[in-house]
Amino acid sequence: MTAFVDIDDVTLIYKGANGGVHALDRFSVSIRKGEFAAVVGPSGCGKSSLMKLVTGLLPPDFGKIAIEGTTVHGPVKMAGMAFQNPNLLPWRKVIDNVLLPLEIVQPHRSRFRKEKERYRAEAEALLATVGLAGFGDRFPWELSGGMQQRVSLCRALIHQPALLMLDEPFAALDAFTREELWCVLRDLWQKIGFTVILVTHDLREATFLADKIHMMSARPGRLVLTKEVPFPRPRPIEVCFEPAFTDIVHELRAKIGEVRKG
Amino acid sequence: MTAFVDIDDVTLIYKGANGGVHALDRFSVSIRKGEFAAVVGPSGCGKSSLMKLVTGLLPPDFGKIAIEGTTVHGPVKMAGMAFQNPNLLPWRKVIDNVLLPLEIVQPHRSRFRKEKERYRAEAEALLATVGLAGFGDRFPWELSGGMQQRVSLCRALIHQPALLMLDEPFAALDAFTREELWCVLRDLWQKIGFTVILVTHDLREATFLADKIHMMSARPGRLVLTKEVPFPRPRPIEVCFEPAFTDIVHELRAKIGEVRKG
Amino acid sequence: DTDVKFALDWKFEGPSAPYFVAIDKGYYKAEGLNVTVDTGPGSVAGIARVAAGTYPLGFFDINSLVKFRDQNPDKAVKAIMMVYDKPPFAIATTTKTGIAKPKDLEGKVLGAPAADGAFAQWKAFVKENAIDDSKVKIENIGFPVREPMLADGKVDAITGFSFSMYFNLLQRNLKPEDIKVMLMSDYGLVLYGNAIMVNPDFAKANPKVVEGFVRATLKGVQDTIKDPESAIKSVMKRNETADEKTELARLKMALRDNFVTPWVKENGLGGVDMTRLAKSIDQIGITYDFKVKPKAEDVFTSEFLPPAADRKL
Amino acid sequence: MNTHTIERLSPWLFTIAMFLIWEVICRGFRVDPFILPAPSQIFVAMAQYWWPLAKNSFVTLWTTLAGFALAVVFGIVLGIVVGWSRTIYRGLYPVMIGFNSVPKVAVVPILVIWFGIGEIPAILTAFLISFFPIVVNVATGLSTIEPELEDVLRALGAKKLDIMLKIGIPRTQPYLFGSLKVAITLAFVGTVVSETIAANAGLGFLMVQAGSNFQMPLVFAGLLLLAAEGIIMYAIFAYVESYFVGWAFRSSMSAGG
Amino acid sequence: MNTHTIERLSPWLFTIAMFLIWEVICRGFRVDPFILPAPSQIFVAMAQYWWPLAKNSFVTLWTTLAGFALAVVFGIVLGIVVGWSRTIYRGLYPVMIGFNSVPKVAVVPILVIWFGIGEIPAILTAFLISFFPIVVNVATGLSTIEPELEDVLRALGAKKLDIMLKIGIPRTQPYLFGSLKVAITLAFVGTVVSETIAANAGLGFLMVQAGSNFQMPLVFAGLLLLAAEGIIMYAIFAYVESYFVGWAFRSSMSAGG
Ligand SMILES: Nc1ncnc2c1ncn2[C@@H]1O[C@H](COP(=O)(O)OP(=O)(O)OP(=O)(O)O)[C@@H](O)[C@H]1O
Ligand SMILES: Nc1ncnc2c1ncn2[C@@H]1O[C@H](COP(=O)(O)OP(=O)(O)OP(=O)(O)O)[C@@H](O)[C@H]1O
Ligand SMILES: [Mg+2]
Ligand SMILES: [Mg+2]
Repeated sequence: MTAFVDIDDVTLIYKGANGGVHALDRFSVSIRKGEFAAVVGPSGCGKSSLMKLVTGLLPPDFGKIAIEGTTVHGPVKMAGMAFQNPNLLPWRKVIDNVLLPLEIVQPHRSRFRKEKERYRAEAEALLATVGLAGFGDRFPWELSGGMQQRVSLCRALIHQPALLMLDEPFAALDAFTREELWCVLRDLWQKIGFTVILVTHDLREATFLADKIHMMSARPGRLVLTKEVPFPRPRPIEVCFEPAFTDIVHELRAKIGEVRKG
Repeated sequence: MTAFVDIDDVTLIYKGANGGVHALDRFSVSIRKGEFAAVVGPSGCGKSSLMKLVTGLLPPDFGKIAIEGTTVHGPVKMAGMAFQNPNLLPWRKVIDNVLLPLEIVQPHRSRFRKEKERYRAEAEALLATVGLAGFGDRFPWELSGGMQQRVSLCRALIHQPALLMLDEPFAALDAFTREELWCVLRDLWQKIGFTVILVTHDLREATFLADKIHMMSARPGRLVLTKEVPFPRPRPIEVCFEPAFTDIVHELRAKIGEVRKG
Repeated sequence: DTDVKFALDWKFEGPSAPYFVAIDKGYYKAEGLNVTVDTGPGSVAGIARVAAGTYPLGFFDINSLVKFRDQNPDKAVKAIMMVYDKPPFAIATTTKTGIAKPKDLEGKVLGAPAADGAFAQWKAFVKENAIDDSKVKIENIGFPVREPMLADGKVDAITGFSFSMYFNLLQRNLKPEDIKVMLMSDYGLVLYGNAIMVNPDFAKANPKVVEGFVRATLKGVQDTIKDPESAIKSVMKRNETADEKTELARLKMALRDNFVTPWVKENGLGGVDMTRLAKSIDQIGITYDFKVKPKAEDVFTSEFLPPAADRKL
Repeated sequence: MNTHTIERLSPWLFTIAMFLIWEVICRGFRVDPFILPAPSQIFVAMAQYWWPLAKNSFVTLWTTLAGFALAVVFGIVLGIVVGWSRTIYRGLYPVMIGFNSVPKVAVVPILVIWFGIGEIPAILTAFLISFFPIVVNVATGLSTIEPELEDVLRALGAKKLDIMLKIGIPRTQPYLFGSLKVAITLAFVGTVVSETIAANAGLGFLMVQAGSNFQMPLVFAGLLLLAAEGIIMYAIFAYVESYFVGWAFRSSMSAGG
Repeated sequence: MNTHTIERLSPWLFTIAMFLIWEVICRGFRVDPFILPAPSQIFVAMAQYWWPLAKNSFVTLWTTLAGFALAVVFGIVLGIVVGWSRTIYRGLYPVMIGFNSVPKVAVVPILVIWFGIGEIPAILTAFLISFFPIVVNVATGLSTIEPELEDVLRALGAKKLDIMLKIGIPRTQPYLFGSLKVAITLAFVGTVVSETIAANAGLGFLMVQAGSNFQMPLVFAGLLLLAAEGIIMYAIFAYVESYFVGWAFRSSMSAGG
């Protein structure tokens, strides 16, 4: 089977007034359609940059990125992205922030006016699944950090994109809310079958959710390891307490420790 | 000994166009001088609001807050605060962002012009301790999320405030960088002896660093538990692997789980 | 009826009475014309409007027309009826400055708006009166500040239209006996004043209309001269903010100084003495460098005037 | 009297204070009424000539509003165009600056020749004089979009125009409203300038006529009415603004809300 | 020719294109030269009268710059004051709007009486006409400070003035520069208006004189020089701006940088 997302020997160098930053170095990964991939690595290694490369927000300096066989030149249309910062638009209410993709992406765009009510209901329902029922009519700056992050997650999901890019989507959440949302995400993925790339610092999160975990070295980010997660699907949350799970987490942890020093 | 920070029966209600939000409810905690206090609780329970109350950025609706015996009316001057968002000023280079408090807070303010070189060197050194050596001359938006958060931490520390308020300062960092910074913070605290209030979702972080852990209920935030951490000082990082440590973490975890549902 | 738009050089004031009289008494109507009168921003911009055809007919300074014709020889705008046989160009001063005759201006400060039609004749005035103009300090002061600066003594004399300056100074609480207005025509200037002008294309296409307009206007002038008191009513109807007493006095002053000169009493209204006109063009040459000096025939034609008998007072 | 009341009353207090100071200066320094009439004299003239003033004010108001409406539409569109392309920005800006450095009095005669005297040159002058501040603020707003917010839309495959309309314009709204305040004052100036040169009605016409008769209190009555019309328009904007851009005035220091 | 070259050349291309179109319109429609002279005629006049034009341009330039400098200082200070207090904001804004709705021609006579004719009224007129856009954008910038950024300074115990200077002004810089571009054009207009009424030098003086002799090409030569001076000032700002506010033009759509 051919790759859905094919990152092929990609190098990225940021130019800056004070010298360039070599962010990614000959990074290659390929992701199957419907796969749940996780990317882990030390802070500043180029994970967020990788996300921007895949969605076409940035062009690579070398190498190429292809989605469904077509090389990416400029922003792709099938992706939903939750950025590391919530980046909510302060002049829009929470619900309008969540609805934003529907105003842009076809076929919703042309229907949006007519079926506004239905879309609103959908958005409210989605907000409710992340524990934000009743917050739709507030402005983003009336929400706590973790709540904003959840809104941003809803915005990435609302149009059911074929490719879901999540950049540390649960970083600002407490352990329980986080685990709840793991399950929400797991169920959605199971139901709809989109392809997911998840950046995270939480190794348990990566291990619980992902099919494959890709580990990056410190800047410039190189691929140092790809770990297949063997647990069968659907995975209940209890899998986290199995020894095999803890072993994987510890193995990854040890590896990162190595990589950081090296 | 009297409390350094005395939060006495504080209630906070945000007024909004769509009804008020009851953020804190009769919350009381008192913190000794030189104490390291941690606050944990579910997302949206009012932790960030509590930080703003203590530094006087917000006035409570009921109850009162006193620092060193004086009731807080308006922003206090002795605090250093790292907000949940890095909130770096985009028109200032990283180093100038770090230097900002010195341009405001006395006695540095009046010395700033004259001793600019010395202060710059200090700031560079501080940046180096958080792993950002050489990034001083870049702009904040040239940094990754985790790097920005570290800059924000430096900004809170640079003027060696008597009261250090940290709102999830390590949320965007990978496990190793995080643990490294735990140690940096621990050593600084040990050396200078300021009072710290740390908001975090990471129970291991709270247990490793804090003298006391205060747990809040879901919104409206109430105090549900105060847990004294018994490990002696100075604590080596290895303390995290002791069974007693894990027990405390599990105990807290179980309690949060209860609280969230209730 | 033929619609005819007629442009004045300035606002609706006492001296614009003749046209309104002609309207109100139906003289234009009798010629089959439906005349509308518009205010204007001064002769310079106004002549351009007639030349461009925005207005077929207008009432402007013939001396400006001479310059316009010099700059635009192919635009054959012509005056067809002289109204101010003597121009209102004047120098005003107050008695306390001690200026009694033009020569006294030496050593004094003269305030003059750069765009002023009277100031445009300054050099001719200087020459005719043998003034040493290196001894006169000239300040460019705009219309709004002209009279106030004279009244405040910031300048010793000002140039402008006699019937504007005089009444503006009166308004500034100067007494009539304190104001001295020297009409340049009384001191050697042979220039003509304002005349009715026509767009050449319009004149060619509608000679009857132009003739009718002139005829009716002449009747308006005659009536105004006979009965200024009732003529002023026609102005007041159209300028709600004016003061009737002032406007009447202004009209009477214009009639005395500009409309009804000895030459007009003798030869009738509307016409010109072509030799004097030619001389006046020479006089303009003192103040202005001609490219190709227009001839008297280039700026005035009597072809639309009714016979002299109809133009008698 | 609490802060809120003071705030509500402050426009009136400032206005009254200004008139009082003006009156006192005029009387104290015996300022010549032909230079600067005292407010009391102006109000007398206003009462005396209320009808011509009212009539002409109305003409000025509607021509200004027509010109201003044109300026808003054109200014926003041009702002978007200028914000769109660096080439257009760099090419058009100097030309616009040059055009705006020229007093519009110079343009009115050209308009008069083409459109005759009356309302059309006034409307066009109001338009020509007032669109530039709008263009500048819209273009600035568009070119300072935070790339972080921009990326949110780009990641959805949004077109440039989408980004401009969904992010550029909303986030620059406070400045857009600011520029409208500047633009409306300029529009009034433009109308009046045109009316003084080429009109048979309007406050500009009335003021020149009064000025040429040296009825300075009446001239100043016209000026005050002009100011009043500007303020009324401002009040309307302020109302609309508070509705649209409340989100921007969150700061504790915000004076806008 | 790559994009960069096109960008660099675009101001020239646009200017040349404009002159060409102008020339073609004048010739094609046989526009009367006393209405709108063709550029070729204007350049002839410019060559012929280069010395008076140069001399008077210089006078206009320096008086404008003096007035503009006043306006910048005063505008920023007043912007801060207005941004400071809601009471002042609400009280002063209407008065300022009213004042700015009034054509400055009406103010010049007052200035002339108090300061005599010459440069001072010109400087003051330039100042009076141009400070308002600066005030508006500074005040808007201050009142839309994000509370999150404000809190960073408040948490340090910073005074309001600190917050204004360290956050308010820097973050509104792009708009401040925008307002300077609007203000400089107004300053030129102000100077010229004052010069036409009361000066013995300057482009305004020269243009009235030329106008009263029907030398329209010379009048337009003056207008073109005025435009050129405006553009030179703009070029200077654009340079300073790119140095100061590069941070704001990070967007891929940015036309400013
Ligand atoms: N816009 C930019 N301009 C210049 N350099 C940049 C830019 N964005 C990121 N970088 C640099 O690229 C490197 C990788 O950044 P990136 O944001 O991809 O890291 P990350 O892996 O997401 O880190 P974190 O976990 O802290 O979010 C960093 O060293 C950063 O300094
Ligand atoms: N400016 C505001 N206006 C109105 N409501 C607010 C505002 N800030 C916070 N709130 C509300 O107050 C509650 C507590 O917010 P707070 O930011 O203190 O939560 P938190 O404990 O820090 O959460 P998190 O862990 O997600 O950061 C939330 O429900 C939020 O909606
Ligand atoms: Mg990142
Ligand atoms: Mg928080």
